[in-house]
Amino acid sequence: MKMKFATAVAAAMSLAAPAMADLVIPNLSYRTGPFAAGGIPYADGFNDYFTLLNERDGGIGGEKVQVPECETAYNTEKGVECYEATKGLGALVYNPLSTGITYQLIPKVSQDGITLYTPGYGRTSAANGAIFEWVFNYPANYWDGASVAVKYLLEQNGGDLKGKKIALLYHNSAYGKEPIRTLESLAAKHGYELTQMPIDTPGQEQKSQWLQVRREKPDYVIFWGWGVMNQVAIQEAVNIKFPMENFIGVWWSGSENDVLPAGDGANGYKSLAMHGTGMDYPVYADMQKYVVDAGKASGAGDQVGSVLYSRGMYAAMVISEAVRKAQELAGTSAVNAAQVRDGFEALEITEERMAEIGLPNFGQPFAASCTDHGGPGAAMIQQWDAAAKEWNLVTGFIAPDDEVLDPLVAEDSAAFAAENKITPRCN
Amino acid sequence: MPEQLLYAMEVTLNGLMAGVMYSLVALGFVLIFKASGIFNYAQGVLALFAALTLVGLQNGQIPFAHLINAALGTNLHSFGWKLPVLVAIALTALVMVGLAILIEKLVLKHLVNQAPIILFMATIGLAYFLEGLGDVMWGADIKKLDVGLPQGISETVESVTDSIFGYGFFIDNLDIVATVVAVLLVASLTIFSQYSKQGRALRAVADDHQAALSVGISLRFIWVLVWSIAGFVALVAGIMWGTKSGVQFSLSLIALKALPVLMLGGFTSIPGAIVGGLIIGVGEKLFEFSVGPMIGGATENWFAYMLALIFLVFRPQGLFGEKIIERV
Amino acid sequence: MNAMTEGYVTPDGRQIGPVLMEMKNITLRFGGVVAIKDISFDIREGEIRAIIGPNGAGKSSMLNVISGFYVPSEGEVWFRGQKRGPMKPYEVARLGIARTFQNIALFDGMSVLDNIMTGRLTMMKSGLLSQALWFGSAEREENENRAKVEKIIDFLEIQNIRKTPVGRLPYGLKKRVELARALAAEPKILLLDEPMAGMNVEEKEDMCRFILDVNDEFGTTIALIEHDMGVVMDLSDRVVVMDYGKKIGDGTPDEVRNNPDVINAYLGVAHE
Amino acid sequence: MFYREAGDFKTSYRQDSQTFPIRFDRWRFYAVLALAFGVIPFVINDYWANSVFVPFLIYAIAAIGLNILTGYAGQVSLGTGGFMAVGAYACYKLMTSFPEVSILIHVLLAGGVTAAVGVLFGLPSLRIKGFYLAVATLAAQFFLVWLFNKVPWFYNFSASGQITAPDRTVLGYFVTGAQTSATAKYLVCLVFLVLVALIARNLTRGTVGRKWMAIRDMDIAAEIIGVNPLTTKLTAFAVSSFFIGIAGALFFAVYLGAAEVGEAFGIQKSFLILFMVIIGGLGSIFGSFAGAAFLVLLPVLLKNLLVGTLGWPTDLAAHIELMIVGGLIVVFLIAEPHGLAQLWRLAKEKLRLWPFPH
Repeated sequence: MKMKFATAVAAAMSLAAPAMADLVIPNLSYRTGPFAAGGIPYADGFNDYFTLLNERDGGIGGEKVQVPECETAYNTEKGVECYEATKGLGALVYNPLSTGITYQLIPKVSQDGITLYTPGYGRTSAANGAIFEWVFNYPANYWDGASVAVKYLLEQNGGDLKGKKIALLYHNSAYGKEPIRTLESLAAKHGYELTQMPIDTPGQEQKSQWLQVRREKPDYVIFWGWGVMNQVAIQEAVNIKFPMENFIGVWWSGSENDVLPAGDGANGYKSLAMHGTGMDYPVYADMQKYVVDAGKASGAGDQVGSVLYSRGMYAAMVISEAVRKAQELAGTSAVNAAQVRDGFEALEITEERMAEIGLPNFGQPFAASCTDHGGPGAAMIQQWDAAAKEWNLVTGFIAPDDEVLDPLVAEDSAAFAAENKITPRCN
Repeated sequence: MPEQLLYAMEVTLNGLMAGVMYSLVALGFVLIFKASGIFNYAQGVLALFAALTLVGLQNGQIPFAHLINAALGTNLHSFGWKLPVLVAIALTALVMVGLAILIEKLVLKHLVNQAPIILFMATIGLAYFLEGLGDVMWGADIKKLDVGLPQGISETVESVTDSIFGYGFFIDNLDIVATVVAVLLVASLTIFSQYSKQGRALRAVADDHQAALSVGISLRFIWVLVWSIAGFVALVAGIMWGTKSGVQFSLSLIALKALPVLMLGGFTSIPGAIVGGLIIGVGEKLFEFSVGPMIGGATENWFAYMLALIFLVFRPQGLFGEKIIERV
Repeated sequence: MNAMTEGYVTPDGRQIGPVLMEMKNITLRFGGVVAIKDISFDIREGEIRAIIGPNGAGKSSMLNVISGFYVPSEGEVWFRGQKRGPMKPYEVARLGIARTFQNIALFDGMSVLDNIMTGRLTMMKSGLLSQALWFGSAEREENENRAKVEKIIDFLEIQNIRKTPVGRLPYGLKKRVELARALAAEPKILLLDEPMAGMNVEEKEDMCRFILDVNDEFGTTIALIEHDMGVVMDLSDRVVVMDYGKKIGDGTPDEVRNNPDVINAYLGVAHE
Repeated sequence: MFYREAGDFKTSYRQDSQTFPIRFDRWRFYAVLALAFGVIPFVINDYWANSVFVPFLIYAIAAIGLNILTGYAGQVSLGTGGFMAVGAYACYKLMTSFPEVSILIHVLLAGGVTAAVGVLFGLPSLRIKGFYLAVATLAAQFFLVWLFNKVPWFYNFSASGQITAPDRTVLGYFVTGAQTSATAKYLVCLVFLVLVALIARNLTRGTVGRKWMAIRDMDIAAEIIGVNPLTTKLTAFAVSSFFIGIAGALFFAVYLGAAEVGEAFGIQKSFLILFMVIIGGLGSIFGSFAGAAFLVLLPVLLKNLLVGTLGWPTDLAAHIELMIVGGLIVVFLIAEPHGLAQLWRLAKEKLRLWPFPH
């Protein structure tokens, strides 16, 4: 009896092993917990794109892609457990959609030799490939985002922000604190006045912060939120009648979920966008045919084309292109984790390629290199149209202020290198 | 009047309103603790569960759709109807009564006469269970709750204060509604407990368990009753908070805002819950307003607890408690 | 007052020592209620001193004053020739005053042995570190004190329940364990709060025997309160009688028995 | 058959007060130690270390710490997460300020710092009791988390406020950082756990333990027999926090490697450890082990069973997991309110009489 139980436990503890030839790309998702609302569409987009590749093309370069999903609930411990549980399956790349889990995994992936891909989140200074060999965060990171927002405001004000008041409303965590240094440096350069307003997680109660906004009347509010904080902030902004066009969220604060509850009041709210959104892409015809209609969609199917679904799909697209590149470099379709890393480093996404995939102008074209793991960092501004219930892009891609950012990245990554005794590569 | 003073007045007013919202949650705790001595940690999750059920019923969602789809390979989502608000609220209240009966039958009945910490622990287990159940029944995505409550700045208050002080105060319409609802709720609870047979039984049990039992009041009935009422209070709190922030996981965390209120007002006092809520609401908002900017902000979470802690150190019996005399 | 230092000899031939504790004009008030009104008496070394009175006479309050749990509103408590200032209850214990409780106050979650060992806590001085490592003074001290406690266990005939959690014991045994815990402290003065309350005749007899034996064997001074007059008269050397917070009699059992005020109080003659 | 006291005579008080007075228990204890030190280190891999063993060992330390305070001294605390954070940040500051000093000493010092903070937040326990105190300890929880999040000195002014453990070695083997082997992680945590458990056992069977339990069972009576409530409660807070601080330091430095205070040491952690203590059994060292094992293993097991074996969608599995854990807590409480330790004791009592039922 005891033996039987022990075997059963042992069997239960080890996930079913996949057929060895498959490409394994785990999806560390969160469909539960405080941030489920954002995690669900993202995970669905991620899964569906790989399902599409499998169904339509028979995988990548003839190799089927396996996407074992593991629930993290945005919790670092569960994230570590998921990493360890899926690593043994031959995982090629991780994308945990959590800055906390990313920090956790950076040392681990570097040791285990597995790529960590964190588009638009994670550790910003990982953009420095000379130090962070195994981490990639192109096309854009938080500091890029902060800089793009300020640059947009500069454009709006004829290139001069002197004497303007900008408030940063942020999630009081590692994630929310990311843009502070950038915004401070830019304040020094452009002469605007920066007010910081932290909001504790989960952020259901923001009255104090918005009363402060109402009193101090900043010209612009830049917003770094996630989860329920987003919609409460937008609702509160509507409540105090803050001009919505002067309220700009980061790309994690600009999904339909965030603005819909506030109804018409949210009209005009802006957010950063590092990729396109909506259903106007040819890829969705295939998606409908091979995935949704075939009953293979990851979620309920109602999220297709939404902002976060698109983001999940974008991440999957970049990963699949990197794998393709790796296959090309290695001359074999059954690539291993190290070869996939090389693929990431040699990856070049062009306009033509995106059009071929069925996602014309979906993201900005970029080319990675040994030192550059961060991409160009450009982003667009999108604006909410409450009547039509859709996001409209109001700018093209705006490039960040590298003159300010590069030294910050160099400084932070050098500190990491010193702490961990890493000698820069790429010489 | 100097600007800062006006601002402080505005913050105080908003603090009072926030306090009412905290009191709404605290009230559920007090009811159950008073009648059964149980510190019901699940009160926050009850509010989440009630709000989820309300939204689900209103939108004609099929409960357990995800589970059924996963098990049977079907593709069910919605009944395709929309229920009127009042019908949905009434049905949800019924569900909460059913839940109270189940909780009594499956959990509480078996834990009579256990130490308070064991009962507390059982409610934590219950909280886990209900959280999972709510998600399995209705899904974990974020849901918009709309029962037609007004939201946004009250123009009347703004224009009136503007004409008096030259500065228009911000008050949220939803907060005004919440205050009215809270007053109605407390009034009806008072009337219920004063004038109805069940209410008197409830008070009798709260005053003296043994004596109440000896005159033939059924403890089990009382527990079902009080959990039903607490479920209803949770529903009201869920509607208020859900309207404000949508219905999702974090709604259950409002329980944490109610705990300092309980410390201050006492676990057994309904007026304590109200006054405690107001003090906490005003205290934390004023502190964030005055001291917050100097020390980096986001102080509200801990300040509420510190305030309650310091208060208790100097007055261990709480706001309305009598002085404790220790006897041997 | 020559007896202050010399003491006296009891009818049965025991030598009673000088005054150990003296209560001088004690008054105790709770808010407006006067629980004890201007009471004075003394307790001598080696004697069994009883405080009796009907319910509500203020006996328990008096015991709490003696034990230091209540600080008198007026008056002084002298112990071993020194005036006792206001003290914390645990400081009083260190002076050598131990007590039992009317409603048993044992530690239900601990075994009989551990409960009795708590009586010796004031005598165990080993440091936290030594205890953490269970090395040196901690272990030595534990074993020495254990030996003393075992003597008391033998004396009170509770060897067989040593390791039983006290929560499981019957009432009479609990009272005995409580006595053991108080004795373990080797007190200068032992206070017993209604030691016979709620007992049947047999248990009462046992308890009487133990009280006399304790007094005899260890020479412990005992002060007890009790409302059952019969038992007390057989047991004690001198008796204080209280009624409505006032002292109405003080002396040997015989003297007290013949005191008209005491008779009135016990026969329920109306107060004017 | 083997499990009996009859014939197992004690000839000294020393023998009688030892940790495992019954011979069979002693053997089993040595067998478990032999397994833990002699076998597991050689077979453990990354998955087992990071998903099961290391979290179990660390949570067991924290649970023992909280059990001292709540189970033995009767002071319910919900500030465990905050105190673990103190341990973690103290360890981080020490590691980065004095890189030449051994990490083991840093962990112990981190425990010391936490003990001091614990005493500070224990002061109100003199005036506040029961659930009021439990709620009051939440003040510590929220305040400490806010402090470590807000004051950049604590996280060495890093951009995001994350702290990352630098590489450190013991006897030439890495015990922190990414290069640490599963075996090294496991052994470091195991050594600390064994030490903590022994110290806890020694304290609870002696004078201090009796004082704690006396305060727990009846504080007024304890005071009258000579227990100073101030020093006793504060000692409990200090010892408890010392252990919890060690757990926090290990949790950050050895297990996670990087941490963000609100996420790693939030209120959920406080509740989790309290659950462990109550499910395991209040006032029982063994219970702390059992509770930690139960709450670490159960979710991993359920997840692997539901997702890995049955192939359910992850979100459904996660929700059902919550229901099962919640349901089991309730079932356990109904079946045995005094926790796993009591179940174990009852089983042993049955076994002691076996095969003769009377």
